[in-house]
Amino acid sequence: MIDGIGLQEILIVSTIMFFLGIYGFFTRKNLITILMSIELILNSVNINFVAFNKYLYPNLMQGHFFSLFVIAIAAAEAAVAIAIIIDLFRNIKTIDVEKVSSMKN
Amino acid sequence: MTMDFQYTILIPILLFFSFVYNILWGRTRSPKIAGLISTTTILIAAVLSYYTAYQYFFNVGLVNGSYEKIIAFKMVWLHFSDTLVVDMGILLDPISIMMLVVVTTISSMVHIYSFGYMHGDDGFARFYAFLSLFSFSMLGLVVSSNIFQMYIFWELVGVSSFLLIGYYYQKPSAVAAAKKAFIVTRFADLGFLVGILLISYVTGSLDFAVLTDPNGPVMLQGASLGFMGLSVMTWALILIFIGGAGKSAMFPFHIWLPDAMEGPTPVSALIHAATMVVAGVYLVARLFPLFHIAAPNAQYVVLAVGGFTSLFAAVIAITQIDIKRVLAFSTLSQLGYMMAALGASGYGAEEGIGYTASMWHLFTHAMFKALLFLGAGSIIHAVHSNNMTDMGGLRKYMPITHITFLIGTLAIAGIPPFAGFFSKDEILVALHQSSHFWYWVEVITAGLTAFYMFRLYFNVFWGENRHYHHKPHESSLSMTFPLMFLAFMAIVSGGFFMFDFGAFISSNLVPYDIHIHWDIAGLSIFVALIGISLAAMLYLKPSGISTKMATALGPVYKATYNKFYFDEIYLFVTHKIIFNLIARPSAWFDRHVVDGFMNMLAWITNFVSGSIKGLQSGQLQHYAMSFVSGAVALALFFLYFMTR
Amino acid sequence: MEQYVFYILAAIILVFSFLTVTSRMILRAAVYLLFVLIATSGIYFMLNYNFLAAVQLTVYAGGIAVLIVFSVLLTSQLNEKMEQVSLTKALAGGLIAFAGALLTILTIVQYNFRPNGLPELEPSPREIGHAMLNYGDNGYVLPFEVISVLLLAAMVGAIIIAKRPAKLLNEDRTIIDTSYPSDKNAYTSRTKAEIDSLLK
Amino acid sequence: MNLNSFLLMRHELILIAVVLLYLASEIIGGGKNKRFSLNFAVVLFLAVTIIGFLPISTGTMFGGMYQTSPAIILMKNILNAGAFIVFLQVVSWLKKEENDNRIMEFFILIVSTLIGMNYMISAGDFLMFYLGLELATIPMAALAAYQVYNLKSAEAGIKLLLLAALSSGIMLFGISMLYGASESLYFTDLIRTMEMNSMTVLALVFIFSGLAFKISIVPFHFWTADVYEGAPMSVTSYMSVISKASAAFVLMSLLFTVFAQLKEIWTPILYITSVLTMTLGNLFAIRQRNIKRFMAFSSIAQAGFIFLGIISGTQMGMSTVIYFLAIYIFSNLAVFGVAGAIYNQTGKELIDDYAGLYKTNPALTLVMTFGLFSLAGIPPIAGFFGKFFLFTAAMESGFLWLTVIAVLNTIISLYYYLLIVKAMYITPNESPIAFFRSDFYMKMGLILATIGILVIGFIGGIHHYIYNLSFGIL
Repeated sequence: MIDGIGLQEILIVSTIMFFLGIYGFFTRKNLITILMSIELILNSVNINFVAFNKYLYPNLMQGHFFSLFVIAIAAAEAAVAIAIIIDLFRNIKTIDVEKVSSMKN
Repeated sequence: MTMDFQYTILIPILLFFSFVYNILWGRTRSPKIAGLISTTTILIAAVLSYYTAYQYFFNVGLVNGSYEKIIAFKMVWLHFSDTLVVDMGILLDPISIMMLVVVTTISSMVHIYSFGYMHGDDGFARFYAFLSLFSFSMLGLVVSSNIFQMYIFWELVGVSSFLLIGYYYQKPSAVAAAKKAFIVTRFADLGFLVGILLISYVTGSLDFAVLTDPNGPVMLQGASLGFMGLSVMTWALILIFIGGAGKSAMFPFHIWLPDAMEGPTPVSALIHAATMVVAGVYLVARLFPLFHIAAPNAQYVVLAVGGFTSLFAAVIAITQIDIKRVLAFSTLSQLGYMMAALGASGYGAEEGIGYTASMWHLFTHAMFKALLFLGAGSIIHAVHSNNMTDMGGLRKYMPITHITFLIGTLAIAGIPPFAGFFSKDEILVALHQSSHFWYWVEVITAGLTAFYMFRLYFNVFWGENRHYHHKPHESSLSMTFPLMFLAFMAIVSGGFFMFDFGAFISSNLVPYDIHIHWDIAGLSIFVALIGISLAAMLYLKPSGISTKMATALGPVYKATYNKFYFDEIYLFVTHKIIFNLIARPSAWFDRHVVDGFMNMLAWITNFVSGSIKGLQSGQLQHYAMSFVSGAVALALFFLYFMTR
Repeated sequence: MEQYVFYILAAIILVFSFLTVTSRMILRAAVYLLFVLIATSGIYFMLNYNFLAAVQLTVYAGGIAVLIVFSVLLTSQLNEKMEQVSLTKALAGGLIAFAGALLTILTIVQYNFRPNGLPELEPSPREIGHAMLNYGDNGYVLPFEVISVLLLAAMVGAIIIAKRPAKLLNEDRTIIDTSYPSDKNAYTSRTKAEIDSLLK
Repeated sequence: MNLNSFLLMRHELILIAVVLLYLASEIIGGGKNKRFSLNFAVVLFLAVTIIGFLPISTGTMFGGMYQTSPAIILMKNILNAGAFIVFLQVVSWLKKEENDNRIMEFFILIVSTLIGMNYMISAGDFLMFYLGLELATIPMAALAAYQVYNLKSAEAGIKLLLLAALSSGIMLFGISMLYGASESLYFTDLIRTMEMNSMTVLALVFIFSGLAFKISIVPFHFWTADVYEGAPMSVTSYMSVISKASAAFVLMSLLFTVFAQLKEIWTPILYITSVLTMTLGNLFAIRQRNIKRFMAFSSIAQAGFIFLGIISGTQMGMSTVIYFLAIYIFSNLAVFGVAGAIYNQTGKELIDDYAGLYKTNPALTLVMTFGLFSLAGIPPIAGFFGKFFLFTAAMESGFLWLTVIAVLNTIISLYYYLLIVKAMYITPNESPIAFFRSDFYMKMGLILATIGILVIGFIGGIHHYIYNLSFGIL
């Protein structure tokens, strides 16, 4: 627990961060920056888990471990995503998300 | 006394094996063998059916004054829930046995006939395989012990009909017709399906034995639940009737039947005249107690749709020149009669005369309409054309076809002592009892029927002589034998043996006597004769033959010919008014509005589909926005509107 | 004292998160992200989850952020600014995100969380290691195994994408098509034809 | 914990062993011998599928993190069988020169996703559930991007990966709220402590949208068409059946266990999304020219039907969902098998290209027709029975209007399925796809799918068998 800081304050920070990430996902032009937005989203979820664990149910470490695994998955996701992005870049010389739209309707 | 009827399972099974054999190995053997196998199996099935009928009606006979419903075979098939179980079984009762006889008889004749008609065709084995499949499904349908089993066979019948209509798959029109038949009946079948769902929902059973028990609890269930002013049971039955209307080509689902004439003619005789199209009538008859007791409103719908279809189709038939299409519309009209009779019938031995009449007409109609179609096939085979305008004077070349066709025509026109007279008379009696409006509609239809059928007859066999490329000749024995047999049936299945259907088939399984009502019969004969004379005047060309014909037809023709001095007025009335003002517009309406409606539905769907394509923009971020806003909207809705 | 540290960390997180998703210089955005991740690990430290904070620093800040920076270097001109976001997109996206945030925050603020009040389990490396290899209640050996499969699969996946087909190995630059996607038909048909010729 | 109880996890363990064997064979053989690799992969997987059907006991392990029940095992076996058919159908494509040197990787990835799905189905807590879900998703994105020489493939991969990451991010947020509101992540605890309040409703909505994404429920479905179109044919086929079926199953069991207390919330959610999904899926399907895209929307529409069974909330409804999924898998595999065979042979994947196919390749046409008819729900093919049971289930629970809407939608769907049938049989074509012979594996794949379609419906016992499996849910 952090002295003088309630659970809700941490949660508000993480929620804002989460939706900033979502906003970034909506608006960024570049696939890599979209990937960054996803990292923000996952990071905020981690804060949620950790805070709940610490403030509400400190006798077990469920939230703590969940965050640990989310970090590992974020790494795996980022690796594959960057592989695909680079492949895309090699093929079409751009990673502008709006141009990656050859399939529609 | 109980009899063991288990052997009846063989009737459909045999045909199924014949189908499997022909579809797998038929092509590799000589086509003759394929045909022989199919024909043999259907003949065995026919013999078994006759034996069953004999056993059922004469050996088992009446128990406590009525016929029993016998479950000859039964196995559990599907479990819907712990209580609702669907069987696969065989139900024997008077109407299912009658249908067994009808289907196997007509099917045997068609099998034999096809030997000649389809001779030399590439797909001979395929054709017989499909015929076997069709007979199998149709027999499975008529013996179904529950409505779900019936639905499955119902659809199988639809599939085999699809295959047979589209048999000439090289012909685009044939394939289009097959597709149309398939879609339209599927459309109607969805109604059937929802009806079944509702029935199972309301009654918790799908068994015919339970559903049609007039004293059972089912009759009262669903009456309390209402929906838009009608009870749920009424809705269920109306929806089921929509399914029946689709198969039996009632207005407005009739549009597929005339097009279905693209199939080979024996197929038209079997499927689109005698067996499959009566499935709808059979379905209503199967559920008759339910219609009559639990949902009178639904029964009135049956009457109205049947009555209207019979008139509507008869009017259109006047304008057709393709002989198969004339027969197709006449089939519609006759099916309308059967439906109307069911709609008008009461429940009970004497009151249920409409029920008996409908089944009787189904029986006789199967005989004479198959005869007419096979005759038409024989003609087409000889002339190589479907058009009346290409024919004329054929009586000299094809005597057997001519005589048998005449018998069929007289039977459908309702002239005694041919079969159609008796059954149609009973239908009119039933209508007279229940509704005068529909009675008069059907009387007029009877006149129209006589008119257009004789128009066809005169045009083909009399009229002016054409010059044919090949001299038409009588068909081979394999084709004429079925004609003769069916002509015989068309004579005797009515009243010749003085057996009456009431002794076998009645709405509550209790036999009773049918009398001919000469007051009503007299009127219908008179109307029919008017129709015939009119046809004779217009189409029997005055070339010496007409005088012979006039003497042959006797005083009625003379009277009409002499009394109506004003020929011109007469022609004006018929041609200008009936043709141009009623018949042609009806035909136009049929082709453009009813058909068009179906097309419009497709068009609207397409249009809507096209107008929303922008949603799928290919933009990753739009997808994400839709995703998140969907989630947020759901959350918002359920947090602030649902729970408060 | 701790309170103020937290506020500072929170401010860093929020400001740099905002900058990460708005900065038009891509490398800068990556660096801002790095700050956010480091500040988050600061919060973990404050909560006394030292192991997690360390993982956050090494895997997240050290691994993923660096990976991102490398990919940025590979794919972008560094002095180039990204295009301005179109106003409609920014508005629509902002609105949706704002609505979502508002909704969630309201729910969180109104909700009455109930701590179970049990004594805290010391999140020492020893405890963590014990839980990681425990197969009973609150043991994490199974997820640990699954994540190893996942990492293996991700590795294979990344390799398979990075690895050009044998025939294309030396000529991979030749199938680059700059007309994508404005001339869609051209790109599909031409590429196919080119690949066919390459494969022969 | 002894070895016996460890073997409860047999399905997953075998699959992991298979991955390792694939990897070993790749390392030892260097992937040089193409024929050996393919035969090895397929035969090994056949063994896996068969072993899966051997009797096995059920229970929970790892302190409740892992659980099996007869229904779960059945579902795993269905998935195995479906995956096996995909394997059979993929061989002829992998044989192509363009895939040299990367055959085993394909199998490794696809089996990894299968492991993920199995764990997801068997999960007893949200951590395992989430890991399973990701294991089923991340390699899938790599598979979608597998054809690196095809530009659409990379686009499909990145769209899938990023959107899946977003969806799992949102789902994770939901899971974290659930954790905050109910103390535990174990399902058994959650069932006990779950109560309806704003936090859990929010969590439900977020978790639901994450899974709805996998099942392609409107409005979470947009990725489907693009990814299906861009991914290689076999991957699309795998995604459309195995991925979707497992996610649907998991959604169902989650709703009935963890969220059972929130039934009055999720019932309307399912109602709304189901109607939207059926209708929009159908409307979009009509205008598609590409077979993969077409099947994407068709599978979206089918997903809407699955909800009918879930929403009914009865044992009948739930057993029918499994039944329907099995039929759906076989039907889709029949269609995709034929489309894949044609694509491998000619590179064509537009519906217009299929015109006149009946004249040149009647057998393929027939299989395709069966598949499409089954999807359209035309009796007596299996698909009809699936739909019929779903309708009955919904009807019996009183969802009259939903059933009516569903029936109306089957009419629309009938129309567009017949468009393809029409193209194959009727539409004249001067240069139809020439006759060709498929290889042994492809033939087996198509035959198995066809048998599935024709047999599952007619053998009434199958549905009853599923019905009688104890769910541990009701």
